[in-house]
Amino acid sequence: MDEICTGLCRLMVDSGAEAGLAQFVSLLVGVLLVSGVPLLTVILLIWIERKVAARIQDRIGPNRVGPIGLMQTFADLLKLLGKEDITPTSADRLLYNVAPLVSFASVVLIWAIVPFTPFHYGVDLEIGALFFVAVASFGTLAIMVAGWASNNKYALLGAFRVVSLLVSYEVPLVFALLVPVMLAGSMSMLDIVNAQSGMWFVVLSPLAFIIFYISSQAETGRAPFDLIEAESELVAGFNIEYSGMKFGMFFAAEFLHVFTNGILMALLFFGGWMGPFYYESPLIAFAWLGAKGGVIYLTTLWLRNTVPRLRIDQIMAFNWKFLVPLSIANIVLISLALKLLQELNLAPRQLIGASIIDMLPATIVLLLINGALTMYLLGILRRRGQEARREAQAAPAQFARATAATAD
Amino acid sequence: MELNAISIGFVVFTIFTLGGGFGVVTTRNLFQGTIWLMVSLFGVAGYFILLSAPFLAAVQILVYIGAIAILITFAVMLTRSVTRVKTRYIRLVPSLLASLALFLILIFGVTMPIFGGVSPELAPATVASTRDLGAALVDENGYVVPFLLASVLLTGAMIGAIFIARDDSA
Amino acid sequence: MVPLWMYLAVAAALFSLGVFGALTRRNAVAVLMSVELMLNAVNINLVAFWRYSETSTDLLLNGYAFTAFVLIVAAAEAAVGLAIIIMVYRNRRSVIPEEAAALKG
Amino acid sequence: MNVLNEWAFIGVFAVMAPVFPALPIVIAWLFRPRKPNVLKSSTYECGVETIGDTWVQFRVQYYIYGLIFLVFDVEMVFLFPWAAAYNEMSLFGFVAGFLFIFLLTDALFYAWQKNALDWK
Repeated sequence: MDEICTGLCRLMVDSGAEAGLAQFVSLLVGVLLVSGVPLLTVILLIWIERKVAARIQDRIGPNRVGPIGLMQTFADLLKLLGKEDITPTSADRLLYNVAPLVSFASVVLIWAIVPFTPFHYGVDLEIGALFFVAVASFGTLAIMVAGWASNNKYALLGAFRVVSLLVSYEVPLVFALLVPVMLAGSMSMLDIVNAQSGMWFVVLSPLAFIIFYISSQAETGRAPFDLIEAESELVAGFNIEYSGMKFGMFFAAEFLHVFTNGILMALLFFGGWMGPFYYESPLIAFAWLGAKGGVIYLTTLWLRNTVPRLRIDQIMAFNWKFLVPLSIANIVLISLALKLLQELNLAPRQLIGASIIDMLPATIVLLLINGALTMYLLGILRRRGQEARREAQAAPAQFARATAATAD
Repeated sequence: MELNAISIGFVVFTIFTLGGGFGVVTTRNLFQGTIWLMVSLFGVAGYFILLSAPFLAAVQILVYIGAIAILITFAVMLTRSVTRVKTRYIRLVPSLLASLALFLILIFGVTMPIFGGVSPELAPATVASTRDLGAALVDENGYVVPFLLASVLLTGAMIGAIFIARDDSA
Repeated sequence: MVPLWMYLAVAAALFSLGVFGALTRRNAVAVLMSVELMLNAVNINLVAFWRYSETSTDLLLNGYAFTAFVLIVAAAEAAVGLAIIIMVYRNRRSVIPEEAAALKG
Repeated sequence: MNVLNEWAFIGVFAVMAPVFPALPIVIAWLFRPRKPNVLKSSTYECGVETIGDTWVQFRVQYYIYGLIFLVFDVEMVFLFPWAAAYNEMSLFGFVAGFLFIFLLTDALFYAWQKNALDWK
């Protein structure tokens, strides 16, 4: 439990409050403190996202409201408040209104298990790593519900495509997540971060990180996987019938989800708050986590704004025929190698508290394995690319027709 | 039953579970039925937490809300009734009587201590962790045979379902 | 603490609801959902008995592991069941179990 | 009790989480203009009148992807405890886990062979 929380709890009981009430109030305060972080950052995130996108596209971005456009989000919020909220007559009213709430809540709820510093966190669940995958599945269902409740063909079609995309990319995501859980021997987020005191997991298994990175980019529906907003094909996807603040909530949930994924990747693969002098002060630890998460977040924005959209058949083929087999091979190889090293006493059996020297042989072996797997994969991709190019040159007309046929 | 977090949780999850279940068997619209089913199963996940099995709760959410709900939705959309099913129920009265009788028998068995008695109110203080479950699953004295059989079952189910559902004509 | 019989009572009610739905609903998908309700009623019982039995302190994980296996069976059942429903629908344009009686003697 | 205390936090969080997005929506509901008309609240289809039901026929492929996902999702039920117990596991248990993954990979390869993974 949060430090402040137990303090407040005791204070209230001492001053004569009922124990149950004091407990509840302190829980509520803890929740507000923890959820305050994502809720405040999301306002900033919208500005950052627009500014970065603008810079990449050689524009200036919002610069009118407030200094360097910082107040733009508030202005947008005010504008959204005055927007008429249109509910189509044929919509299922209850589900239509609940869907944006669930969508946003499913992202905020992930922050309950994010440890900000070694001592400041909401809760440290024993099943932490599984918790955020489970919570994210509410978001998927919310999209399905939104698409269906709108009672619009395009919304339903968009929801179907998005949901099948989301569930497909959840498979490699969870397989990649197994690697940190396996290395740390625990699903608790605190244990996973502490187990990286010797070596960050991104060094032990860069492939798992890359798989996780790609799949979480898909989970948030960002380019090259932006079927959620395939404007040219599906009008606007599952949220076509939404307007005003409800639409804004879907939007904010997406922005927040991207940043949340950055923080999760920092925790799972980049040692969370670990960094020089993190033990000196919780503020420094918090700053390290924020900096790592922020850098990963910026790279996802960079990716989003530079790559084109893929077709749905390409997205699905890439997932099922490349990413899933790769993630399975990765976990099999890593678990095999680490077990062998542990049997030979070359790797510690408990990574929490292991020093960098303990980890050195394991690091070298695992890195070599990852490198070999990567080279092998690059070889396959190169060969496939050559084949595709040769085919295209041999029969351009036929190729064009085949491509058009597979395009949805 | 005094008022504390557990009893409040129990009441809330009971409303979810039974209300959702009631929704499943009464609603005419299958998509809404799916949502009701998920409400009900969410309540069951809540029970698992109250019973100190958070891992099962997470898995319940992951498997049911994350996967089976999606699958049922897809199936509902794929099997749109051409001729609208007019009657929602068949054999309504006998089924109602049968399930009521079943319920009464079960309640009688649960509350009356004739089948060995259901007195335990004590609950063990320590509960096994997920790690213990993982160790027991692959232990030769534990559940290694059902563990591998589960894998075979899943493989069979996947192959069978793909074989059935695949549309060769397209 | 909530006594054991309350959990069992809820499970009994959920099971009876599932039985009612499985017997009366005409749509095969609805029947399948009712069966899922019944399976979950069983799961509540398994976990409740596990939690309230005194053997759960030493690593006897029967209730815990059984529940996990029931979940797997439920998932396999849903996958194959829905596939069959889809196939029957494709061939006969019907989702009513009584109308798919080709194998009836 | 400690475990339940943690979950009480999650419970309060879960109750509060939908409140955060609900607040601005409710505030907007207080201030927004209300001028509905038939055209505005009809189904949006780029100005074309909607024909027929929303329940158009969908591809089976959606179901097949959902199916494969379900199987892998359930596999996680067992692989997460396996991974959590990895460090103190015997070689036997380790091999059992391998066999488990191998069997499911089989199913994936079957689907691949049957072209069930292609978007068609």
